[in-house]
Amino acid sequence: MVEQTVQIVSNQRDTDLYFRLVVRAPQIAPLVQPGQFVHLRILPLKHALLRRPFSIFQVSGDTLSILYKSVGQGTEVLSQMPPGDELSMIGPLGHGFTVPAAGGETPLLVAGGYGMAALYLLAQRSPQKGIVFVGGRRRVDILCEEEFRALGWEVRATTEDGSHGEKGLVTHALQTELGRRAPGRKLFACGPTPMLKAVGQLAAEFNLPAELSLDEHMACGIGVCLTCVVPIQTGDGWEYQRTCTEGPVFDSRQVAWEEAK
Amino acid sequence: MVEQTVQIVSNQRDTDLYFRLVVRAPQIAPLVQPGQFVHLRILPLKHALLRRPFSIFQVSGDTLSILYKSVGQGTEVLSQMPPGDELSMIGPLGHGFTVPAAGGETPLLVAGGYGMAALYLLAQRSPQKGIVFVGGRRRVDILCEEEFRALGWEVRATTEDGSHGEKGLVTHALQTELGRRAPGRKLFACGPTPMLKAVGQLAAEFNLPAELSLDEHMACGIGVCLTCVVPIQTGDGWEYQRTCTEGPVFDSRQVAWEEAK
Amino acid sequence: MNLSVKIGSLTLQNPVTVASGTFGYGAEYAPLIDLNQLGAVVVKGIRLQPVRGNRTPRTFEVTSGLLNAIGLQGPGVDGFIRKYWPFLKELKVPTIINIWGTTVEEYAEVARRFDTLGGVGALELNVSCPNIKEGGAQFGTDVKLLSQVVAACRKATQLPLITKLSPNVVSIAPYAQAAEAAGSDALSIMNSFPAMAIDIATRRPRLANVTGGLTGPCIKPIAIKLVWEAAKAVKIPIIGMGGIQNAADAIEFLLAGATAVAVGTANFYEPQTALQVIAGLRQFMQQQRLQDVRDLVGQCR
Amino acid sequence: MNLSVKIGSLTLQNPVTVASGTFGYGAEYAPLIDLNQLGAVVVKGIRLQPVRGNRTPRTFEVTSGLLNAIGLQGPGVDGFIRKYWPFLKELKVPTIINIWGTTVEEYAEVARRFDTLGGVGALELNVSCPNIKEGGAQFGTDVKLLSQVVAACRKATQLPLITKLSPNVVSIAPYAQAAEAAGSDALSIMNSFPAMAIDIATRRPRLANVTGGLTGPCIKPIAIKLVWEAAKAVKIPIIGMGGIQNAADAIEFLLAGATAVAVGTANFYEPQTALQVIAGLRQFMQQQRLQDVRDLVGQCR
Ligand SMILES: Cc1cc2nc3c(=O)[nH]c(=O)nc-3n(C[C@H](O)[C@H](O)[C@H](O)COP(=O)(O)OP(=O)(O)OC[C@H]3O[C@@H](n4cnc5c(N)ncnc54)[C@H](O)[C@@H]3O)c2cc1C
Ligand SMILES: Cc1cc2nc3c(=O)[nH]c(=O)nc-3n(C[C@H](O)[C@H](O)[C@H](O)COP(=O)(O)OP(=O)(O)OC[C@H]3O[C@@H](n4cnc5c(N)ncnc54)[C@H](O)[C@@H]3O)c2cc1C
Ligand SMILES: Cc1cc2nc3c(=O)[nH]c(=O)nc-3n(C[C@H](O)[C@H](O)[C@H](O)COP(=O)(O)O)c2cc1C
Ligand SMILES: Cc1cc2nc3c(=O)[nH]c(=O)nc-3n(C[C@H](O)[C@H](O)[C@H](O)COP(=O)(O)O)c2cc1C
Ligand code: FES
Ligand code: FES
Repeated sequence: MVEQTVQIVSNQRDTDLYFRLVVRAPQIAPLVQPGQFVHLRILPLKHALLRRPFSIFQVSGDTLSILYKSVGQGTEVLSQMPPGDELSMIGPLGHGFTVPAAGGETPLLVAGGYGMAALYLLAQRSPQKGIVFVGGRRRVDILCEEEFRALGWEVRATTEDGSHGEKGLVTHALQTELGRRAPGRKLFACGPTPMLKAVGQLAAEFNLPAELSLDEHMACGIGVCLTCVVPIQTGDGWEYQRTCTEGPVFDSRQVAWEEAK
Repeated sequence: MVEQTVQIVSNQRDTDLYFRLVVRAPQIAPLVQPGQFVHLRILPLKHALLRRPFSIFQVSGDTLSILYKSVGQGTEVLSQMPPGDELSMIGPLGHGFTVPAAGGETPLLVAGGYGMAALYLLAQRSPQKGIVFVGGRRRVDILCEEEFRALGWEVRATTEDGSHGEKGLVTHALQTELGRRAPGRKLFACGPTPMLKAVGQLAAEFNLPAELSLDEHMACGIGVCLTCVVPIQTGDGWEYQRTCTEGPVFDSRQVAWEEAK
Repeated sequence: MNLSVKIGSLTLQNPVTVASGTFGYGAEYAPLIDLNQLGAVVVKGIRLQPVRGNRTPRTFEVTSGLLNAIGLQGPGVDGFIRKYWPFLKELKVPTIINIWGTTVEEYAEVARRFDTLGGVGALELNVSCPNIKEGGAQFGTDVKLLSQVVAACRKATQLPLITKLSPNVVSIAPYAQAAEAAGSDALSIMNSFPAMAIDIATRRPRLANVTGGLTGPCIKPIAIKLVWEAAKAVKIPIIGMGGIQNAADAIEFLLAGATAVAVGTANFYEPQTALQVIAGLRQFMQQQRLQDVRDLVGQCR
Repeated sequence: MNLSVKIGSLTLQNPVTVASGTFGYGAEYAPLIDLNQLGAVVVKGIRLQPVRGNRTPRTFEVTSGLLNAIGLQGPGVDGFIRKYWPFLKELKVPTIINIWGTTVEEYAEVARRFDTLGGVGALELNVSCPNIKEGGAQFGTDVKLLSQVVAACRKATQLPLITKLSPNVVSIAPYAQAAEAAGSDALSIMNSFPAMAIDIATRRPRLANVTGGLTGPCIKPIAIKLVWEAAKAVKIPIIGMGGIQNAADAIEFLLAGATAVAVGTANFYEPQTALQVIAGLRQFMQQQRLQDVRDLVGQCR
């Protein structure tokens, strides 16, 4: 974990409201593990104080990139920042995915929208290739499909409006695949909470291991404020653990969703 | 008084920390009287809410300009705004200078620093020409000397460090001139409060009329908040009047400085 | 679509008013906005006699807010009636007059004067100005005094009475209930919050009055909570205020339990705010297919 | 140049500490800053037993501030001693432990436990957490209860006692004086301010706990005023906090009457803040040719 002022190398629109930001972050980039995130302070935001968390999408030498959607005041301001501008970055943060071992289980990745960003490094660093299930509402929500293919992964896209790939929910495509009951598989998922819950259920149903990357609001990002807690099963009951520290990736069997509301 | 979104036409450094901002303000520009001001909302300032007041420097067709010094958070952000960016402007505001009548008193203008900005329109619109006394700490604080000369006015510059014009305070040069006791003169001054007080004293000493443009902090700029009040002599005593509404220009005999502290 | 709401017997065409002391006597904003679009015009606090107000500096800009200690400068009842009433009484929307005094009797006397004037929309009792040595805040932080002031004014006038509560209390509920019990028709929540700033270069307070009242967006979460708590404690309507900058802020107050809102400090930097709030509120109601603005009041669950 | 100050019998190498609940148990920030540069490390509030804390959402970002209702999640005394004390006791700077309870007896018992632990710098009594149903704020808004809690802890420990006062009172002076009289060695001012925000889309409170505590730059002017008033009322030192982002903010607190300061919410967005404050304070003292930081304390006139 390092705090560093980073310079924007490029910051370009991907599709629709999605952008790719590349920064030079020589102290952070070499340390990154798949599924980890950075906590970004968008300096022009003056009356909105907090940093914003983003999964680390790609790493190359001393640069790293994120793939983000403009959804609010911070990401909107970020999307207008030109190359050369500076950001403050803390990273890499959190406990990421377990990289599949060669000859081990076949990884099935499941992503919704910008969830793809959290999975790229995992796909890239996994000696075992597998299938990526990617879903979104519309065509523009399907991100970096080709980049996963270029890694040698099979990609199955679904859109809710049928404008690209199969029509329907990504978890539906996953369910169909799991129905084949091929042995030795493991799920890795990142996306909106309802999708993660559905993946968790499928994992339980098909008795498969699954690692889920949760998306919780954060303040500090480094484990002190206790904003980002989720109920996690422990021996005899459950306790609140921190998405930013014990997570964002949790074993799906441990997440005690039902305690959260 | 009009509120208008205005576009920046140009925004360039003059000397040192002084900048000239030209905006297209078709609803405001035609209404301007010498000594009036605009109240500017610098939109990128998010956690600093208030507008900032600036004297209207020059008017040309549907544009107007201000001459400002970068002294704090608002003016610093303003100085970085490129042409095309927008500002919110309320103006023209306040009660300005009495434009000398043809054949009337000879105007002597006295300016400190950006005080020059408030006096340019007066010089331009006055049928009677006169002398401009302009002072500053250093050479860079002497603004738009040539522009006043181009209007046919005599300009006498003073700097405290002697780097330009006469060495000393502007009020010293004024005093020397007043010592000649030429008849039929009137003073018009804009600058820091200590300078205005000194001009007021000289006016009293030489029994001359003087109009002073005061620089008080403002919130609303249009007369409702009662931030900008100064003690003004009335028949039997004094009352607080508003720099933004009854001023910024007051008759020096009426300003009851001694009540202010 | 119905936007109108009632404050006691007074009907407002929409729930968006302005906050006392941030809108002068109405006339000042007339060149910039159409006053007849507002729910009501609320004027600066008036006592019996003219008031000179505090020394300067009187305001200071702080992070997302403003600190002020004007000291209730004003023309007194007679001066107000002479200078400002001729303009205000011609407006199509009601004028709410914010009044104060240094004694219970003075409050009542001012209320009586405005009762006999004719045409006043309502009186707002300012029992919570933090910037006045005598009078002001002490009436707002002592439940008994508060009851006395409200009761005395209640006797002195038939006009709708709005009590403007102080935020500077441990719990607002007893004050809200005391005002209701003493005959107040509505509450205004909140006045500015006692605060202070220091110039580290000169080591002097930023305000001549040393302390002042904090207003603007920085206090909104405090105001929302006070409105929420007061709304649970009383049946009379509440005018919510504190940092409103746009329709979303105003709707937040309505959901918390306010029947109407007031735009304050925002007038200083964006005179169009109140009109923008009205337009935004209409748009929100359209989007949410709401027929009546009252269906938003207190709907946060 | 002397930067050191005393809080009771405890000497801090400089007046810059961190605020409880914004710095975890110190260890979390160790990768980012050198803890041994601080005046003291202050840990999150601890009661006797482990505490699960409130449901989520627990924080919400507001204009120039943060709303929180964490609910004092924590490991309890034993958990703290087991998990965090081994790291903290090795620091060169003192650890101040923020404690709370739901009864006077629990406060005293927690104080006793830390007294016997050995090596603790001081205890900070949190009598002002707005986010706990039982315990917390009621001790801070009732002068008698406050006196009892402080007196009971005073009996239970020799450690320097710091009482963290609630800002949610009409006047802070009587509370400050009560804490002083009951044996507190110092005061911390202020805790977060009760506040609330509502999501207008869902009509639900932004926090699961409904209300929460407001912190950050938006509350600084309120905190400065409370420190100023408390400093006039007592002789014991005050640790000032509320929205400190830089050295200028910290100096403002010192001038208002604080002997030391704490950086809170700013840690979340800028972990270097406390170190920047120390550096900036040094620079300011150089520029102003000040030999001793104590010459700033209470110097606003
Ligand atoms: C571990 C993690 C990884 C993430 N990775 C990505 C990514 O790769 N790409 C991407 O586009 N987004 C990602 N997000 C979501 C991203 O953090 C939010 O979209 C972003 O914070 C929104 O900020 P804003 O200022 O634009 O929105 P606003 O709504 O203005 O933000 C207000 C507050 O809410 C928080 N917030 C709003 N939405 C979210 C959200 N979905 N999750 C967490 N906090 C939120 C903000 O951080 C801020 O504190 C991730 C979130 C987490 C927790
Ligand atoms: C009638 C009038 C005419 C003016 N004309 C000019 C001009 O032509 N050119 C020019 O450069 N400046 C002029 N000023 C001063 C100008 O308003 C301030 O320099 C400016 O407000 C500073 O803003 P800031 O955000 O950079 O400073 P900050 O110090 O960050 O501002 C903080 C607050 O203090 C106020 N403030 C700070 N300095 C002054 C000041 N000197 N006068 C009034 N308010 C101040 C700001 O408006 C703001 O509310 C004029 C002021 C008045 C009252
Ligand atoms: C400069 C100023 C003057 C004020 N004068 C009065 C007043 O005379 N009477 C009163 O009841 N409230 C007065 N207030 C308080 C406001 O009416 C309002 O309660 C407060 O500003 C909170 O709203 P805001 O945050 O939107 O400004 C004043 C506020 C400001 C900023
Ligand atoms: C997330 C959070 C948790 C907090 N937890 C505690 C706590 O456990 N005990 C306590 O006394 N104060 C707690 N506080 C209050 C802070 O210590 C401090 O008084 C307050 O945040 C004001 O300072 P700031 O504006 O710099 O944050 C907490 C504040 C925040 C933001
Ligand atoms: S975000 Fe602060 S503990 Fe996770
Ligand atoms: S600035 Fe508001 S009255 Fe002059």
